Amino acid sequence: MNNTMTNEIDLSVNIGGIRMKTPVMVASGTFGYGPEYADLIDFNQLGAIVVKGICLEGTKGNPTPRTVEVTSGLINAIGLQNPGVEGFVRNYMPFLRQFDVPVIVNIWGKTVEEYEEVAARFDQVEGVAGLEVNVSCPNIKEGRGLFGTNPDMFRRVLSAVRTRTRLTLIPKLAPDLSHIGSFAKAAEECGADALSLINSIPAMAIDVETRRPKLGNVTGGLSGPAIRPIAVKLVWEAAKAVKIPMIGIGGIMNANDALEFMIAGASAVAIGTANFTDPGTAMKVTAGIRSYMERHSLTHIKQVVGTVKT
Amino acid sequence: MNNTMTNEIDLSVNIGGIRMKTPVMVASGTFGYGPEYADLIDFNQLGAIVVKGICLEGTKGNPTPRTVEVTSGLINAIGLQNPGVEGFVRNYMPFLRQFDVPVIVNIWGKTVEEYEEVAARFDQVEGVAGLEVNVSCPNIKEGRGLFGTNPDMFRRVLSAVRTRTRLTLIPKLAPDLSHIGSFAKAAEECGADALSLINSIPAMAIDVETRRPKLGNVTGGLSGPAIRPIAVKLVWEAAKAVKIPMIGIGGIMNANDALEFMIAGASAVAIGTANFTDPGTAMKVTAGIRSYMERHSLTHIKQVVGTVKT
Amino acid sequence: MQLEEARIVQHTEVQGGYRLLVMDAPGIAPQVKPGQFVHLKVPHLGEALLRRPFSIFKAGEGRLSILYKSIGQGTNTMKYLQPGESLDLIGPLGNGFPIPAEDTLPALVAGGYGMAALYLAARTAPVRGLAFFGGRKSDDILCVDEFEALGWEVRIATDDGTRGKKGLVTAVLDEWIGQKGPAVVPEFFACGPNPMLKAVADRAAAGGWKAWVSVDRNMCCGVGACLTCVQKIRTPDGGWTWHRVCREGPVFESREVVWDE
Amino acid sequence: MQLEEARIVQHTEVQGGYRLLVMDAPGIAPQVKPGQFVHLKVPHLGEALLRRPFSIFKAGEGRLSILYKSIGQGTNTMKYLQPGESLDLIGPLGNGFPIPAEDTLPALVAGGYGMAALYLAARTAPVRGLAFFGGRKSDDILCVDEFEALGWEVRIATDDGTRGKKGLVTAVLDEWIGQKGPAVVPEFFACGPNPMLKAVADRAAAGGWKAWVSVDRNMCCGVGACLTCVQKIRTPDGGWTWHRVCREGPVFESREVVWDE
Ligand SMILES: Cc1cc2nc3c(=O)[nH]c(=O)nc-3n(C[C@H](O)[C@H](O)[C@H](O)COP(=O)(O)OP(=O)(O)OC[C@H]3O[C@@H](n4cnc5c(N)ncnc54)[C@H](O)[C@@H]3O)c2cc1C
Ligand SMILES: Cc1cc2nc3c(=O)[nH]c(=O)nc-3n(C[C@H](O)[C@H](O)[C@H](O)COP(=O)(O)OP(=O)(O)OC[C@H]3O[C@@H](n4cnc5c(N)ncnc54)[C@H](O)[C@@H]3O)c2cc1C
Ligand SMILES: Cc1cc2nc3c(=O)[nH]c(=O)nc-3n(C[C@H](O)[C@H](O)[C@H](O)COP(=O)(O)O)c2cc1C
Ligand SMILES: Cc1cc2nc3c(=O)[nH]c(=O)nc-3n(C[C@H](O)[C@H](O)[C@H](O)COP(=O)(O)O)c2cc1C
Ligand code: FES
Ligand code: FES
Repeated sequence: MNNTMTNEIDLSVNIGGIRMKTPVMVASGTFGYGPEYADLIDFNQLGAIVVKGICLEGTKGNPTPRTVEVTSGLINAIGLQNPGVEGFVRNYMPFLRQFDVPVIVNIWGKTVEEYEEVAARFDQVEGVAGLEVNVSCPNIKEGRGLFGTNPDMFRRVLSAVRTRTRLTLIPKLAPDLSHIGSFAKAAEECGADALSLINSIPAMAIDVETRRPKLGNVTGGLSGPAIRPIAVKLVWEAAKAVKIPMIGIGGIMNANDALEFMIAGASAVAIGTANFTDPGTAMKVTAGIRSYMERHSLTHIKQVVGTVKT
Repeated sequence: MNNTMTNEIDLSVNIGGIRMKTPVMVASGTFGYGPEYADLIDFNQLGAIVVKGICLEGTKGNPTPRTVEVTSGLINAIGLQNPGVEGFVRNYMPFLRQFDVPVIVNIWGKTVEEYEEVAARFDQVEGVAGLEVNVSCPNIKEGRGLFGTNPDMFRRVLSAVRTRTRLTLIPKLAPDLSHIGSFAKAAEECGADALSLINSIPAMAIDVETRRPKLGNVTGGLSGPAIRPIAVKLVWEAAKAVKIPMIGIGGIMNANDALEFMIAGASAVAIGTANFTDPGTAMKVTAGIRSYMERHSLTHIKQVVGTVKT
Repeated sequence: MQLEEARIVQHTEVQGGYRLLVMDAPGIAPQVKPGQFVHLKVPHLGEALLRRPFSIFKAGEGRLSILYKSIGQGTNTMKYLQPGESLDLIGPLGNGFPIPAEDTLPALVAGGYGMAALYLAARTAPVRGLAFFGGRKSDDILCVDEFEALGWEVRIATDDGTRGKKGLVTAVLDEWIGQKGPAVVPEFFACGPNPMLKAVADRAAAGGWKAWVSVDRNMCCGVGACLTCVQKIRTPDGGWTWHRVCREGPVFESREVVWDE
Repeated sequence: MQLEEARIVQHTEVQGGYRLLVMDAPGIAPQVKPGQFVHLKVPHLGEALLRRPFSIFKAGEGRLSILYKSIGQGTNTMKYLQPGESLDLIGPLGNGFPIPAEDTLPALVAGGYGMAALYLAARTAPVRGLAFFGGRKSDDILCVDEFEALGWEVRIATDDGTRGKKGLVTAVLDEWIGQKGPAVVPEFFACGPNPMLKAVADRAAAGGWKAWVSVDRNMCCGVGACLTCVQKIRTPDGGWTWHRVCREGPVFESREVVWDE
């Protein structure tokens, strides 16, 4: 497109081959499979929609209670309840294809083979732009302990998935890694097109009166503004290690928060928990980024990304 | 003592040989070396005082700004400014010896030898009850990257320190460990008498207007209520791995928060950031624990520790 | 379902910590069905992020009201809301109660604020029946006059006996079930604590009657996206599946519900 | 230094967003020296944890007052404080200003709320001198009458020229320095933004005079425990060491200060 006037603001980004109108996406697990928010907001104004984690055959997830509110955050232990690849494609893809917005499917499995199989199936599905590979869910044993924090398994699962799909591949990293740079680098080497970080952080809350955990699953993942400074740090670390674009996630409530991630090195951001507070957050963040750029006389969002002066 | 009446509430704990009147301590770096809070609270009502991290020769620490307030938390990058062993012993120990409260010295070094040397020096100092070995400071390269998160170095430094002191040895673990249980176990095997967890979590904040980090040191450590659910989870994990007592730290603002840690498995707790909000927090927490026990007809604090029903 | 900035027009204490909040909500109000709820963003809630769900008590002429009790951080903060302030709502949400079947006598069963969820059902029911109200003490028994004004016969029980019969609401319910002739086929509409709902479900199952129960579950998104509020619901094959209380509920036919939590 | 629950007795807007908060604080008030401050816990601050430091504007008869400007989350929340509410204070904190030396003419230099830190110094100074007030616009020039009533000659500059001379406070200061006879030996007492303090320090150094500057640094504990508020201070050996603004400061003799940040 060479008709962009120089004093127009261009928010479009290219995340590993997926072209988005705005760098502001919605995060997996906080936006369902789409229909839930369709009455409330205009999907065409989103950068991308990342749907809730899908595995091969689907699963019922964890017992209740599944979420608990904590100081400036939320702990969730949904347990990746999902209808499986077939159920998702049949029930939700026709709906999602109506919109002019990239759909990224968050995928997971209990074995390397299951990850591969899920990736292979989606490779054939019309309307899917990319796969976010969840190797970091704090709520299933296999998610984090096995694939997300063990460097060998991490490489194995990503390499395997890479061979089975031409879709944009976006590993989603675990947040409790003391050396996130090495995982980011490994992902890049395995052929990842972009990275998502962070997932919610392992956490726990106990009802002191009953002495029972507040979640059916005992532990869960902390999300929301409480984790933002931790997430910004990890994005900044990872940005130093790789060239592929990053999607910054973690406690973004407004445009300033999003800009913090982008200045630290994220090319896009995803809104998670804030959707529960205000389903219109993504649009407000896009508008806020636009006015920030106006105020700072910036014309392209690239002039923001990774510009932190350290 | 066998004159304790059965319906009296006994809050005393023994943390690796240190006897405390209450399980509520104050955390390193948030209570200076003592004199700072002497006008405001009665030290004799504290379980123990853990002083700011001390290294062999002292250091000037990081440039300013050194702390920044974030959502439900604080990021600090003090950089372990301290007067060194001699300076501390000369300037502060006479003052601290006046009180009937155990003094625990938080120690660190840049090499295994420095850790050893500091430990050996304190072994001779009257009035020091224990050493909290800081291998987890997010604000100096050596603290975390080298000793806190590398299993081999972690064992080396703890074994070395153990050979040089008979004082109660309390390693303070890094919080961004995906397998904290194995570090806790390693510490126990190296002869640790107790464990402290957690230290502040690596974090970062950026001023989006200037695009500069909000801290002179670029990154720092997040503390305060934002991190509490993460800390409770780590304490619960570590409790499953070891038999030695644990000191739970992270965002404790009131008695309920403290009880959450204790029910998860901590034998004592330490108040950090909350001292800045209210220097009387530790006493209020002790009082709150007492009334909780009354309400639940518990007579000894041991009846609380590790009783989470999972 | 829509997002709406509602304007508070009235905010008054009813009794014993229960408050009535009336809002101008011309978008949401006309869409409301009995038993639906709104998801309300409490302003100035500091470190608490989530919205709070409240049954729609009344709706009409562009206005909505809710009746709430202060029990925690959110509802305590709500006390300070002033007429003129705006409130961010999502609603109406949930499926709501069905219209009572022909040839049945509707029987409402409410515990505490449960009556708020039942008022619109009471107003729109083609036949007036009985309303059973339970609570801990007399302060928990609300708006009896209003139900009576609609033509309902109200029977009351309180745990401490300060109003009506002493005991659980099931005491007055059982009394009536024992007295009523066999020709009277009740259809229950219940809202209250889950143990009360189960007790009503048991009565209905024993008598072979229908009971519609509005389940109370902690919510997060309120619209079906997060899978927090799930309830086990029987499937035809003898198994179960999760339904979202905020989307497929909050009202379920009681025989569908697996009461194991 | 002590912890005290102070009771608000008056809270009024002075002008342009500056507010005066008067409290009953019988414990702290009698201990106050000019230039000290209190560390105030703002109630209902939600997800913000830290106290905020404010210079003690006036102290006497068991009362304390501060003069503050709303610039962020804490000071905006403070606007809603009502007489009768309690406020948790730690104070008095810091070293405060020394008494002007004999044979000098005290010259106060204030930027914005800086005059609040100087009022008690003005009241207790053995000799009345001049007070130079600077601000962005006329709204930032406060309490001129009160300084004049104490016998001080006030000279004013504003960035936009809406009150006094147009320009920085150093403009009126330099004017006076140029005019005053050589027999007049000024001693400066300054509080305001750090660049202003440095400008005053430069004048003092050039003339060979003393300047006492009250440094503004973000604070955390306020009592010396956390090492947040440190300032580089020269050591006799030509090096430097950190001093804590909250404990060894906020007032430093300007030649001691290393102005590199
Ligand atoms: C469909 C539905 C309709 C409701 N209608 C009404 C009504 O008409 N009037 C009324 O007074 N209350 C009603 N409630 C309950 C009301 O939502 C809670 O009282 C309120 O959320 C408590 O919030 P809090 O911050 O004061 O309590 P806290 O205990 O501080 O809240 C902590 C968290 O738990 C959740 N929570 C606490 N109690 C409940 C509960 N009983 N149900 C669901 N979530 C809870 C909160 O939403 C919040 O996320 C309804 C609940 C549901 C699910
Ligand atoms: C010794 C001393 C005396 C002061 N006296 C006065 C006074 O008399 N009147 C007055 O209006 N202000 C005074 N200030 C400044 C006052 O503390 C800040 O305006 C206030 O902290 C801003 O808080 P906020 O939450 O509104 O701002 P925010 O910007 O939201 O605060 C965020 C954080 O930054 C800190 N902060 C922001 N600005 C300043 C600042 N200028 N100085 C120190 N910390 C800051 C806050 O304490 C808080 O921790 C003084 C500061 C110091 C250090
Ligand atoms: C209720 C809930 C469900 C989630 N489900 C998933 C999921 O299925 N897959 C995934 O990769 N991340 C999932 N996440 C993590 C989010 O996508 C996001 O990484 C995390 O919440 C941090 O962002 P936030 O602080 O903005 O919420 C979930 C988060 C929440 C709160
Ligand atoms: C300003 C500040 C300085 C700290 N200095 C030290 C230190 O010197 N050594 C150490 O082991 N921990 C240090 N800590 C970490 C605390 O002891 C504690 O582990 C952490 O803050 C989490 O607890 P909290 O959330 O209650 O503050 C410091 C924390 C803060 C906020
Ligand atoms: S509350 Fe999110 S699905 Fe019901
Ligand atoms: S603010 Fe803590 S040392 Fe000064």
